Amino acid sequence: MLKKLIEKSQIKSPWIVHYDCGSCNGCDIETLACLTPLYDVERFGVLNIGNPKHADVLLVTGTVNHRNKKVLKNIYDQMSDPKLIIAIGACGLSGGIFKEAYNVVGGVDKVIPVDVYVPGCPAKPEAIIDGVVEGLAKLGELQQQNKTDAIAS
Amino acid sequence: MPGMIKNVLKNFISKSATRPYPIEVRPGFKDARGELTNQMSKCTLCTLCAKKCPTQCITVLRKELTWEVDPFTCVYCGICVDVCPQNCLSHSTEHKKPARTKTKLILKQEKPPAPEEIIKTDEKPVVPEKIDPGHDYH
Amino acid sequence: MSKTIIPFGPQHPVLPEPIHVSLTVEDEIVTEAVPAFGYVHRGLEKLAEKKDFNQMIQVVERVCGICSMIHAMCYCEGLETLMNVEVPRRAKLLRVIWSELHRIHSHLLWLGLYADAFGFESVFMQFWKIRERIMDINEATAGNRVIVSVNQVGGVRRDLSPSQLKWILDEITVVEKEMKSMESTMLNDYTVKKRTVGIGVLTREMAYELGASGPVLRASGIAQDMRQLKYEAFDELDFEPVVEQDGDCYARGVIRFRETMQSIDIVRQAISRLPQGDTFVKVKGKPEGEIVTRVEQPRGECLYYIKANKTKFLDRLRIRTPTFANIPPLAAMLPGIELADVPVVILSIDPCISCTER
Amino acid sequence: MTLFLYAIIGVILAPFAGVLVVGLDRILTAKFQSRIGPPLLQPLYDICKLWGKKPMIAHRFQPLCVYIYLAAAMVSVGMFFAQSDLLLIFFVQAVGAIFFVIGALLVPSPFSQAGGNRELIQILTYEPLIILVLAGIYLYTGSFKIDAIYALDKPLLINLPLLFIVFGYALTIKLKKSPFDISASHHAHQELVRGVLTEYSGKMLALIEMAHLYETILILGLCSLFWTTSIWGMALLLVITYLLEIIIDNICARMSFRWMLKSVWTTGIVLSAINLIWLYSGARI
Amino acid sequence: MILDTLHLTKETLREEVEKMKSKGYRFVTITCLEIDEDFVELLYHFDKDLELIHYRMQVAKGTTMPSVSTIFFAAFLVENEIYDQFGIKFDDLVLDFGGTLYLDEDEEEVTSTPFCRYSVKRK
Amino acid sequence: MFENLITTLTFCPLVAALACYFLRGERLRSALVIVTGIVLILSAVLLIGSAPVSMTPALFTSVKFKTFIQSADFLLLGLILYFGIKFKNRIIIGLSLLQVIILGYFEFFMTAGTHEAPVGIFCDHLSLIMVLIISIAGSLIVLYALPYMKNHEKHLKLKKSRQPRFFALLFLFIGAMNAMVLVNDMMLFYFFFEITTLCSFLLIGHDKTEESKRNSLTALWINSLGGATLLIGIVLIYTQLHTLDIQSIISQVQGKDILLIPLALLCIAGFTKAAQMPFQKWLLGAMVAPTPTSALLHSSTMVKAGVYLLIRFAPAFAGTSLSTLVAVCGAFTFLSAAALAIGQSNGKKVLAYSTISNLGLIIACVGINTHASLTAAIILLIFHAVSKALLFLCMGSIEQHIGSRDIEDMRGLFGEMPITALVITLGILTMILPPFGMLIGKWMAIESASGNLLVILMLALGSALTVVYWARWAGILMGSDFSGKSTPEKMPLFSKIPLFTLLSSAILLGFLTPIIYSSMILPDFSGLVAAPFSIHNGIIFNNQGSFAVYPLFFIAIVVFLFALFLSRPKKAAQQVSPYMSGIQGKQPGSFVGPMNKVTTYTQSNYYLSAFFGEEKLSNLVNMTAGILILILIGVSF
Ligand code: SF4
Ligand code: SF4
Ligand code: SF4
Ligand code: SF4
Ligand code: SF4
Ligand code: SF4
Ligand code: SF4
Ligand code: SF4
Repeated sequence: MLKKLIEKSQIKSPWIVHYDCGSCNGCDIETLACLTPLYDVERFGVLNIGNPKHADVLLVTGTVNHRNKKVLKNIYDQMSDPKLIIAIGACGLSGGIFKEAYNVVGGVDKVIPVDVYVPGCPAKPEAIIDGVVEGLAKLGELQQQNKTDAIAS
Repeated sequence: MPGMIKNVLKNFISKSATRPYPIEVRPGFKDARGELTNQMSKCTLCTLCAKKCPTQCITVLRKELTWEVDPFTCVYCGICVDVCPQNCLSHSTEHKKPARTKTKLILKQEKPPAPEEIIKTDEKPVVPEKIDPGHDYH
Repeated sequence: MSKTIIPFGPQHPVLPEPIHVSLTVEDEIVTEAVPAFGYVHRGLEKLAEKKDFNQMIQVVERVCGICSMIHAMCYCEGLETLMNVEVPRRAKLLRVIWSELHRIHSHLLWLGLYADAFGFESVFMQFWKIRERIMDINEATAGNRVIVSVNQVGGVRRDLSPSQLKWILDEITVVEKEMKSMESTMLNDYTVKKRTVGIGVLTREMAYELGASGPVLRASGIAQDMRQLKYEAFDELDFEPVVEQDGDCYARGVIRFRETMQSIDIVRQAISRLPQGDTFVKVKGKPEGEIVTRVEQPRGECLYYIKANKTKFLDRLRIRTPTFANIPPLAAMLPGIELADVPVVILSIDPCISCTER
Repeated sequence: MTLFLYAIIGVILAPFAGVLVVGLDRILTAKFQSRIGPPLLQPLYDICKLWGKKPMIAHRFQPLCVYIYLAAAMVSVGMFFAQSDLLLIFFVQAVGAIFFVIGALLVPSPFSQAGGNRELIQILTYEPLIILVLAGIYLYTGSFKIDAIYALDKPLLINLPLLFIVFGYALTIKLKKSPFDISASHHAHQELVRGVLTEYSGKMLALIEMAHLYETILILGLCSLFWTTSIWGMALLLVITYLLEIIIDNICARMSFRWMLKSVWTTGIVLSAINLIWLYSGARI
Repeated sequence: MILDTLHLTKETLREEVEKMKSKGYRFVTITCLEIDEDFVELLYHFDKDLELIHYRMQVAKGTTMPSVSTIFFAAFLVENEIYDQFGIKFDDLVLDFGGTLYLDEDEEEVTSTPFCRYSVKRK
Repeated sequence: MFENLITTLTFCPLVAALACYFLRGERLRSALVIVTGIVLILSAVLLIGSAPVSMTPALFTSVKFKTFIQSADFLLLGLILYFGIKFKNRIIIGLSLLQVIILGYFEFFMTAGTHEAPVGIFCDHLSLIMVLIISIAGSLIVLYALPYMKNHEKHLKLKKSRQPRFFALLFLFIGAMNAMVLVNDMMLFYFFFEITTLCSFLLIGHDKTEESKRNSLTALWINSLGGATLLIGIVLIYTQLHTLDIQSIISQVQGKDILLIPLALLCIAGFTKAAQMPFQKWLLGAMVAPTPTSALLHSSTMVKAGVYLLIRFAPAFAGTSLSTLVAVCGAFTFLSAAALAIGQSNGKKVLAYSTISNLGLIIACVGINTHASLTAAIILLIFHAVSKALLFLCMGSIEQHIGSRDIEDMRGLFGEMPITALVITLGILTMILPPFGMLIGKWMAIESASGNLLVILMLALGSALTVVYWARWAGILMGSDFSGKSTPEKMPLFSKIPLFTLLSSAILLGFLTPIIYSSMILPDFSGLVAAPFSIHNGIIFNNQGSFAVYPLFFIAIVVFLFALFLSRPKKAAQQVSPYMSGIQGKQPGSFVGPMNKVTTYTQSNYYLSAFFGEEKLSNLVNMTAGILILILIGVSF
């Protein structure tokens, strides 16, 4: 019973931490806009918690560069499982328009595994919401899979 | 503080401004630069779009008769749409949906259009007028 | 002895952007603040060697997503001068409209973040709610909420239809009304004043010498605004720089609040003067020579240095953004304030690190 | 024995009541900000979710501190329902508050340390006020026991109006609401990240949230003592007080701890002194 | 179109900048551009009442320049940036990031002067 | 039996003192110290069976004894005068001369053999409690001093050991204290009072540094002031009542307003000894002395002499305005010392201020002067002595180990000295948390003070301040290296025994509070209509409220064990380094700062010097306290 409740809660209470790798602010502000009245992601239990130790979902915007890749890795390491990584915007997915710049490593997936890619430049708040929803769906599927795995073994 | 009380109470009694997004989807603006598509029947594979694209996310392979775009690198700037001599590129008014893996959109051309056809198509592709920009969405 | 070192950033909830400040505090009073950069540096000036000057428009738009349009405008203006292109009047006024809309949304965004810096969440929500109207205008008129991408060398890529213009007028009237309802909170609220008045004071002399720009400079009593250079269509628009005297965070807040109202007015003026005509001219050839162009962005003066060599790639593109100029004043303001005021002071220069580091 | 039973029932029901109160709080806050807000049971989901996270510990003794914090909060709620001595309840609750701080101070993290220090200053700010309120209750009823309050035939509020305001200060601090969300804010966007809470994660954070629910109930329980003569009066008082708290939360900026210490102490002490002198003088309504 | 510029040398730099300061000008920024394999050009921009004055000087790559950040504090950021990007070092910087303003010196990272086509090693 | 015990308790230390001074073998001295300590503890415990008793030993009635005391009195004053002259301190010279004159006049002209000999020894439960505290805590501290002083002298690199003098003084002091709380003759009381003054002077100056010399002189003049006021008070009382018998003075004085002035003077004498504001300076200065001195003289025992004096005479001024003012003065000291403690990062100073503060609380209780508040005072007296002695000893060990007294340097002490860190943390918790004894006392104090606006205001503020400076200290002690690992700690046996005995008594005695109350405190209140508190099932209660000692202890133990069990190190739990805004260095707890420099975690507590800074606040406090003292004298006229 408790386990079921916990699993349900994991889907209903995604706390996010947002890290701006090297975004031009476009995706950044759109991510912030998700929290504001018109989009109000708190409807899904989302809280912008700001601290990787408390967060379940890491939203990354912008390109990864040589300095912030360590920061990104650190943040990732400080989040406890289960966690979701959502890369936002063309920059976060592949480096976008900056992918040829000398200090750009590329997308977020060059450094940490990414669960959901949200395209756009910038990604619209709607797209970011879609991304979070998609991530939660993935989490749900994983839970399901774990269960069947457990039964099988 | 009193100034804010008025705002806060007004918010409290009026309907909240939230657009309940995934439940109720607002139609996109007419000119919104959403997902990029190509009407392949018109495309001549001239590669102009690929040349002008600032992110080099379009690849045109004339031998294989394919036109592909990487929607996860595209910045939806609309340059390709502007430059395409065939007007076969267009943005949908909806944003490209998030995905768990990055995949390219590869479109294959059945047969190259005949040269005379190319000359005929000089009007813009018809995009359904979804919304009137004068409408207030709040 | 009683010293605490606080690593402030790059991942820190009050910082919308990654910058790091090592704060040494004693009893929460900052005694030393050393900034560190490089967390968003991409090296995009260098991209001018890989992308042609037209494609660079898309790049400079992404120096910062908040005033992307103004970056591109500044860049295009420079190239147009180099290439001796006379931009149609309508295009100039359209540029003004879009750029002032950018200023409005940028200031609204800032007012919200600023309120959040001193923990006034509902004000944050309120301003961002108001801001969405401008975002809708952007999307409806230019196709994207943030990176509007309307500039091209020789004019603008989009036109505004009469019905759109009417809609814009209606919308900004609503914005104006809603701004007015926030006026007493932002300008007179006891708690807001307690958190901002006398905090992070930059005297007139300091502001001038440290090279502050934009609202930071004007809040210290210096009436300097690049729009006085009368670029684009500003030669025919009524415009007076907004000035405050106190040089503290409160003054900077007031400046931006009043500038928002002013921009609404400028948009109205521009719409009323909008002539019929083309929105762009066809541009042939390649640029050559060097030029410095300056425009006023929401955060202050932005300077572009362009050197072209008659190829499609620019020789050198250098962008000096307003935040780049406002970082030294910030570094001078931090020591001596309380830790709780650090976010307020940092936000008060409206830092835009992505443009600082490019 | 019945008292003991009350205590047990109280301890079991309190977190559920707390979930509803906090959930409602979040919805109302959202309403005030023109948003829709989370589901009512969101605090429950949050706690369960945190409980299911993989454990991560920043310091070996932190869990100990958290368990003691929770236990102290539970015991104080139990004692409240058992109608025990108010001062003692307050002391027991303070045990939790202190261990909460100690837990934060254990970890060599500047944020949690600074948060811990700020939390201490908050304790420093509200403790005297609560003691003064309790002294006022004593002066009026002649006892520190809760049952003495229930024995009254007039609500406390009538003779302790200023002390109720003073209690409001303590309430706001305890509920971590603006302008006093100084040591740890429920919303991020604070210079100390999450302040005292920064280094707690997963299960530990879940337990702290639980303890916070208990504390919320305790502090609302204390609030309810100001109107004990009728259940409706009590309910009305609670609703109005809490609604006011939410509104204040939404119309105030966060203040600095120096301002808090100075202004709350001065106004708090002046208000309570006036009310206490009134009580000493023997004048009663 | 070429900018109107005043000439400057490494030796006269500080003196000239002091003069500008006393005339009430303020420092705007420095622009550095690569000329060829061996030289870069430094442009010092000053402003007074919306009017810009530019100073131009050519220096050899790898030169150490006197810093003007002691005269105009605001210059420290751009001087550090130029060291990162072009390898021109500035003496007596008020806040010297030592070439790590944007770039790290970790082995895998950019240690050369990324803004020079003919890059030199930063010292 | 009783007489033997009394003799042992007073003379045995005296003999030991002499022996220590003259025996120069270290082993021998250690053995002597241990034996004396055990004897003292045993006799004090045995004394429980005999009290209460009042009697006059044969010795006291002899003329020789009287002459001896007289001459010893003058000798003492002469010594003080000598030190005054030697160090050219005018105040000390003046005060000692004043005392010589008054004493001379009193002995040779006023009394000159006329008055009847008072009952010599009076040992009620209060005296018994004092004897127990002095003998047990005192002996433990002396035992602790054995390894401590050895180390101390090693650090100082002394050529010639000065330990004989040190231990001699300690024992002399213990003997004098024991005698002081047992005698019933005011002049004898005065005599022993002065011995403690002199002892403390010598002990503070023990290390012979400039600072210690200066501070010892401060202690001497302030305590001489106390001696002088005490003497004047005695003389004034005598002129009215013609007796020196303390018990009869108390019973005669009750309700007579004329005698308020001498009582006020006694109170001031008590204030100086208890280092109440504005006389706190000497106690703070005393912290330069080796830790056992500070522990013995200035926290758990000597300062209690002042408090004892006040509690003893409390019934004499019950219900007067003097009493109220004593309460206000005490409460003020409680508040201001606590505020000053917040601004301190010097651990010993924090301890000193906390001592002053707690004594203020006790004195506030005395001033409130109801049976309930006196109960509170005595309970606080007991538990403060135990916990404070413990804290001081721990502090000493820490200081010797890390070479600093600064709280900030004790960050992560657990990693280096796990046992000491644990003990001192528990010690701190016994000071501030229920259900331990101090909190029971505080609870009683606040409940009984609620009737006095000014006092309750100050108590409320002070008690919050107290929590702050203790809690933050406790917090950083247990922090350690990130893994929470620690290196095992070696501790000499004679450091361990006192530490653990004190710790377990601090906890156990708290549990036994109901019993202590009913068997040791209640009997002293004779002729009561109703007892201040009743006890039922280990719950202390009265009409006002209740403190469930046993249940709370039970819950505390269960919770603690359960929490300990739940929080046992688990393998599954991942150790993570602290949050550093995303830019951790390789070393946990460090971050990569500007210029790529790795900055390690640096943190300090808030001392809020703007509010609680010593320089700023001290003047204000001293002035206010001075005015309060003047008012106190004023209302007594
Ligand atoms: S293409 Fe899109 S993602 Fe890439 S840099 Fe440009 S805006 Fe960013
Ligand atoms: S994707 Fe586009 S909008 Fe988003 S950060 Fe990159 S450039 Fe900016
Ligand atoms: S269609 Fe035009 S642009 Fe395309 S390849 Fe042919 S000539 Fe070139
Ligand atoms: S951007 Fe790429 S595709 Fe376009 S012209 Fe340049 S190289 Fe060719
Ligand atoms: S929209 Fe822009 S980025 Fe996307 S494919 Fe077209 S030109 Fe390239
Ligand atoms: S420019 Fe148009 S026609 Fe040419 S390849 Fe691109 S889509 Fe096809
Ligand atoms: S200053 Fe910042 S916000 Fe403004 S244009 Fe530059 S980058 Fe964008
Ligand atoms: S500081 Fe710059 S990036 Fe951050 S929100 Fe403001 S404009 Fe955007």
